[in-house]
Amino acid sequence: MLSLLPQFVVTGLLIGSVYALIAVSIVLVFKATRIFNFAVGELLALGGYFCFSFVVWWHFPLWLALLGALMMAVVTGFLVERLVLRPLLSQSLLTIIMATLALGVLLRGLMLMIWTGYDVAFPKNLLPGRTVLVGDVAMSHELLWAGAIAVTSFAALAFFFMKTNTGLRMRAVSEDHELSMACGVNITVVFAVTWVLAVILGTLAGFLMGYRLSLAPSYTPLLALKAFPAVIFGGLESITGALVGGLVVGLIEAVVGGLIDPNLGEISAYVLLLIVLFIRPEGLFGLKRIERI
Amino acid sequence: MITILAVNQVEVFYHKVIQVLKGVTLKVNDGQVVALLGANGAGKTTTLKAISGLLRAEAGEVTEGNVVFRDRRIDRDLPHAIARQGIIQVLEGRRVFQHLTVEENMRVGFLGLGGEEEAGRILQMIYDFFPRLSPLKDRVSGFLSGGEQQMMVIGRALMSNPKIMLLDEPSLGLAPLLIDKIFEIVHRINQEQKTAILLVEQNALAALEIAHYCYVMEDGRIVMDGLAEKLQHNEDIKEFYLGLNSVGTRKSYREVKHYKRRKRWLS
Amino acid sequence: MWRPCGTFDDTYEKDVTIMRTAAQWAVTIAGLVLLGLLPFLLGGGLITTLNLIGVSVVSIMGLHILTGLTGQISLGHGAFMGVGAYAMMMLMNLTGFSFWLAMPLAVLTSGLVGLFFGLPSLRIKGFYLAMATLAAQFIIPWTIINVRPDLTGGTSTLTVDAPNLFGFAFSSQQRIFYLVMAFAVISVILARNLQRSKVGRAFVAIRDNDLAAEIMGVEIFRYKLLAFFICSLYSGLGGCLLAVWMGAVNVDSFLLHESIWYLGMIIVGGLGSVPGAVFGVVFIRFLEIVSQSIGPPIAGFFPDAIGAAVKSGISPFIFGLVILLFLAYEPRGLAHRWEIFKHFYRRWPFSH
Amino acid sequence: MMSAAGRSIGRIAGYALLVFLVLALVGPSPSMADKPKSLAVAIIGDLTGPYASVVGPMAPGCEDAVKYVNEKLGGIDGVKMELLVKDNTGKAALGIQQYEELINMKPKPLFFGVPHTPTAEALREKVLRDEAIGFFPSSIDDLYPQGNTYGFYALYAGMTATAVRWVKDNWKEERNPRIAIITWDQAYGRAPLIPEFFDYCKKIGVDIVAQELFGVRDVDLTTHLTRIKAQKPDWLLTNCTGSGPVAIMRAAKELGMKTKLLNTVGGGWGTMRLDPALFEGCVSVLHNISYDNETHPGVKLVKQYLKENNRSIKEQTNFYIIGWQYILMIHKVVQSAAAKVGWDKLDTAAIKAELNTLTNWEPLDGIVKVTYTEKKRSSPWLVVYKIEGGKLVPAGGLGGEGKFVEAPDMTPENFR
Amino acid sequence: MSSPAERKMMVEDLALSFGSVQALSGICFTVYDNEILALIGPNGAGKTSVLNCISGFYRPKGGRILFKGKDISRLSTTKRAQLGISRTFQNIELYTGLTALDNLMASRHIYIRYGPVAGSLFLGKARREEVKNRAEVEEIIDLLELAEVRHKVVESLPYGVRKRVDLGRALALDPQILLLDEPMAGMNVEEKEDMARFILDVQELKKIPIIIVEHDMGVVMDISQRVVVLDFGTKIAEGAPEDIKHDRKVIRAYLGKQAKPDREENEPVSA
Repeated sequence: MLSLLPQFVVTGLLIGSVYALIAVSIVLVFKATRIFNFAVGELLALGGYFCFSFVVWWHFPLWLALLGALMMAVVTGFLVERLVLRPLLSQSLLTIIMATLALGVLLRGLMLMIWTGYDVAFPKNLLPGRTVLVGDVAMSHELLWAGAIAVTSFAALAFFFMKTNTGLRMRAVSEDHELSMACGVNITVVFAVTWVLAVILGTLAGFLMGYRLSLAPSYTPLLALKAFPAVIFGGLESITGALVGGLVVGLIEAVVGGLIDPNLGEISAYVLLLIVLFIRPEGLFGLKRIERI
Repeated sequence: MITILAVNQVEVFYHKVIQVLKGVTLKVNDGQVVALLGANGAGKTTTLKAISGLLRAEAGEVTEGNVVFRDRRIDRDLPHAIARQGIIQVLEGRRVFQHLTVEENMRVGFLGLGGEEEAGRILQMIYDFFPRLSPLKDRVSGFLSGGEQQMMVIGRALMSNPKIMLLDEPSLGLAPLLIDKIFEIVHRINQEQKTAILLVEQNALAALEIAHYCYVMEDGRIVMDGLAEKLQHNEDIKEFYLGLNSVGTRKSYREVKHYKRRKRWLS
Repeated sequence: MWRPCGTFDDTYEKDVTIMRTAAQWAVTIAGLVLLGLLPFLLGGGLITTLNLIGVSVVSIMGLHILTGLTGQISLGHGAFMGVGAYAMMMLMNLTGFSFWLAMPLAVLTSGLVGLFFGLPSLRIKGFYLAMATLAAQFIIPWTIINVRPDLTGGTSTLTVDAPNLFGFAFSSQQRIFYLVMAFAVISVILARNLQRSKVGRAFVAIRDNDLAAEIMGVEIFRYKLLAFFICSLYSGLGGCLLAVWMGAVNVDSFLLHESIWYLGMIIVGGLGSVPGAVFGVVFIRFLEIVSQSIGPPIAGFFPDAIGAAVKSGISPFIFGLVILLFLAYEPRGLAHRWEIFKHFYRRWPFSH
Repeated sequence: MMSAAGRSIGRIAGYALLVFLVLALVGPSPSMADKPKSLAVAIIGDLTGPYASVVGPMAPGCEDAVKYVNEKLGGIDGVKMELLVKDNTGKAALGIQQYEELINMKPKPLFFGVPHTPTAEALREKVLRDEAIGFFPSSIDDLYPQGNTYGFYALYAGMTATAVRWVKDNWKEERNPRIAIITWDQAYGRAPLIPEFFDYCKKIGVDIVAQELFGVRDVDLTTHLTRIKAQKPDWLLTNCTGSGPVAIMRAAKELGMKTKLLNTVGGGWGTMRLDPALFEGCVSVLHNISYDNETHPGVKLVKQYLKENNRSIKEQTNFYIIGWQYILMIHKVVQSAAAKVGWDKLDTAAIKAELNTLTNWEPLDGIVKVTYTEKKRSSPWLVVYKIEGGKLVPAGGLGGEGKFVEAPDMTPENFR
Repeated sequence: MSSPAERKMMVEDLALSFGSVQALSGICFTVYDNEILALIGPNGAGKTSVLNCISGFYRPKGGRILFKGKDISRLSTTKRAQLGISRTFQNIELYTGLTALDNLMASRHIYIRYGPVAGSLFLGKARREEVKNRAEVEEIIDLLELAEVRHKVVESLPYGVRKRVDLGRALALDPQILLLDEPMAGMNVEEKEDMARFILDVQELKKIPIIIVEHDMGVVMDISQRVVVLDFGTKIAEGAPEDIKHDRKVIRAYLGKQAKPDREENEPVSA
């Protein structure tokens, strides 16, 4: 089995890049608003379904369909922030967590109503290319595209954060709400932008996974469960951490699953998570805070 | 002299229960430095937050009175809207965005008025004010020394071309030489940029040296005010800081006890 | 505090008593009698639901102590129930132990497993701890399915024999009702007592201000672990009763979804209150059933073409929507509403 | 922000809604006469949960078949059939609640179709206790130790054995065919993995070279297939359905494998439609005639009902036909039992007697074929199909093009 | 002024740092039995840090703290609480979800002896222990006039009352030494007078030393016997209130460097 290691590493990293997209989506929201978004799975499935509808129902060309889905993501992100989270802004943390869970259930109902509980699949060869063989290592075009789109998204995100004013303000808000307000930053706008960005990342992940596999309200949202350990590995407050965490989860899942037992691969990320929590509770890239009274 | 900022009989409650300001009235004239002195917990910071709108973020609200800036009532505006009108508060305790670089910190303060060119111009001006910051501009600000952070924080406030700057204890926790430096710069900003400054300070004498006018607060009220030159030589100020209340005389806290007890028995 | 106007205490002994007046005793006893008669008054479907509510009440007392009182978020509650259920089933099937012997051992097992997964609370809290319990939520079912499928049945459903007390077999829902309700009432009383004891105060102290609690002499880590242990005892008992209620165990009943809704129950009920936790259970369990049964009629209003689609999604949609609205309008939970009601009742008919 | 008044109105409305919902729970129940007005038939199954795309179509199948029975056949001897559908969203606990609710109705439904494995397993002793009859599509060996449970089709091990036998029948090379098993890690998926099946493979000369399990909700099987690929199998064999076969074939394709899949009920229309090209050349062992057999009168009839009732293409699956089979089977046995003992004496025993003697029964011109005996309450009749050009066409071999063949007996030792 | 036997606590050469920031260095002072010692200094001088070191919340980098002659610097916070070191907090760190009574009872934690099982049953022993400790707590409730708010959840209490509950909670620990962190902050004169009276009453009744950190000089001057002044993490003065009032260093620390008394001295200023 050891001869298969290169294959597992490559597949793990490519799939991990999609997990990373989801993890970054969670971290973005957490950094800016301190809310852990448990609805991320449903939001990404919704994004996948939007893509699906544009492609299969209305026969848009792919680029237009993606654009359309991203527009829908913008609308969704905005609505979620405005209708669900802003009214609860001053409530306790658990109440808000509960709200994201309830939002998830509601979205699942909505998806069942619009797209029913049956699986749907994208037409194949929507994206060009085919499986590439490098020696014994096979890389499917779905996975290569997933990796490419994930990397592009991270680059775009990095550019957005480092080079644009809005990105800068988002970074400022994620550090200190009060100070940002004092500096004239409109934090409600920043919150809305954060949610929109998070949903956009989710939509991309939903499309990539949906295209690679298929979509159903019952299992697509569960992809988010892969991102939770990734987020904690990286530390809840680090985007770089989430990125690395996603790759690590993909990698460990594939390697442990491949070399030992695929079933063990499923939970290996969580076992590792427990170990990380024991050794370095703030995650690999997290911040240690000095508590004062 | 034109009054640009007027705080009129403002009362502030936190959580709708705790009253912090009990009718504060003060004004700042264009181009003036006004010092607001007082003991801890007197309500100085709350006064600044009532002006800048930051109160809301901590469940505080102005229940009575109003704040008027250039003939426009602003106490119902949101913090960012107030900042855009030219009122910038510099928070107490050298609050920096630790993970941003010095220049990024400054840019957060830039509100986008006048575009990139204007941003460059102001940045240059700030580096002129604080030559020490210029070589540090790409440094992550969490690693700066206290004095550098304070300079950066004041610089950040200048980025929005403020009409009035609300400075909250700029000397807090700084070494004396640096305190001198900071006050010199605050003075220069006022002189060269014609920015009005409302200065909250514990370091009373240093503040009075650069201030035109001064208010003294105690227990949510203004208890004394006057031209800075006059107050500077006022023995009361010293006494105030050492605990002998300038307003009337009062019993020792030790004696109060017996009086209170008796009162309770009688009632 | 239940007492009406005009009842005062003259000793501290009396002040720690819950039942103060004859009327309270009368109401309580009448309530218990009515509870005992319910199986004769209600249909089987409703009794089944009430039984599930009873099972959930037992289980939620654990989460009430861990999350409601001690403030440690647990996303692994369902898995700890699973430990109890599976341990009991295996003890009964392998060793032939009766329910009355297997159940306490299973509960203890669950407690110890909970204790183990509580260890990270030494160094972490908040979301990080929630994630550690999430790990438990994945690792425990995985262990059940994969480690010894020959004993646990893996993903298959294994049957559990009906418990038998002096020849009285709890074999139908009407009979299980008495078993479940007895445990539910006892659990509620024990949890309520624990809450007002030294231990309960230490728990709340940790929740509200762990730093101050530490400085005031509370051994934080010990008490966090104790909370995990007690929580898992209750959830283990809940799991055992769930197995009896279903007459079977299946790992499907102990997955993340269950854990999340247990958390939902105490949030909707109002954190930190025993009545709140009970109300939360009743609310969510009924909402589950109601959203299931009103879905199809609502879908009936739509034209056939989309009616079918609406039917498939209406239940979760209503479920999520009701919870969201509830959180928006009653963020402090049902317990808060209950307090207001009691306040009103105590002063009735005089409003102050 | 809402005004205080609006808020309190909203709150009152909320509570009113809740009270209404609770009241809606307690509905009236019908009473019973000698010859009942109607016969209640229940389904409790996962119609919107994780198994929805598989078993969901059973509900519309039943609905349409009930319509057919009531309108075209005049009910059962004049007694109309009434369908009670409960969606347990794939949660056994909810299924139990729904079962107890149904079984306590008066008159209680005698028949329970339960297309959800964990629920079915949890119910198998309850139906015996309550003297009801359970029809479980999950033909898992240990569902049948007691007497009140029936399967719609052969044991899964029998189905996979038929598939394996088909491979051997068409095998041209000297060496034994190499088969890799990859299947769901739950009771249904694991059902073929019993000693009887492995013994059978050994007996006929087929090598099982790999055995991988994956979760129902797991749609990414690259790792599993990489491991399988290393064993160079000639065929893949699975007993999963819904998204499972798709996930297997996607992963195989991603890894550049050309190996084809042997499937059982999951290889039907419902699964294939997700990605027909992916399944080209794959083999399915089904218990019903394919929808692609355009000339078959039974297929024509159900297709007509699908169309008339605006059913979506997603519902055109074998579970839609199972819905029909369920209803028609009840129609058949209740009618003959009532004729023998009379409606007033009609009970479970009488119905069971009819079911246990059902032999080579072929409803709708043989769209399925059913034989039950007292000891074997799963019907052994199967058809082998191959997927060609996106259609299920009869596969050669096993003595019959598109004809029913009998599955090898895979009944476990202890149940014989 | 006092014989060594009366020394209750000695802080020796205490040093503390956060990362590279030196928060405290070389702090030395002694607390004598039955005295009120005030710890004053401008904002950020390190007063609260000293209290945090004593109660064990911060681990000092250097120096020792002796309590009744025993080095406690390595002990856990819980152990220190059991030795009788009790404190209040600057920003009122109460258990917001408990009633005032339960907040005080929670402080009796180390004295109440029964376990979780007895607690769940709440019979016999647990009940006796509760009642016994309740009596102790009621004394404090009486002393601090908290009877009316006994059964109110502290979250809903006004600020001044919560400050009093905070003091009550510190007293319920039956302290051997009491640390008060800004007990008067944010109070009006009347409330301050009340609080001063409570502090004096406590000292009179319990006969224990009290360290008080306070900004209101009036209070400090009136109720404390001795004053220690900190500035920039070092001790700059120590003595009786009257002497402190006229100490140049103290005046300078409070008024800023340009204070007139300094000009005459021409002391060089270090950066």
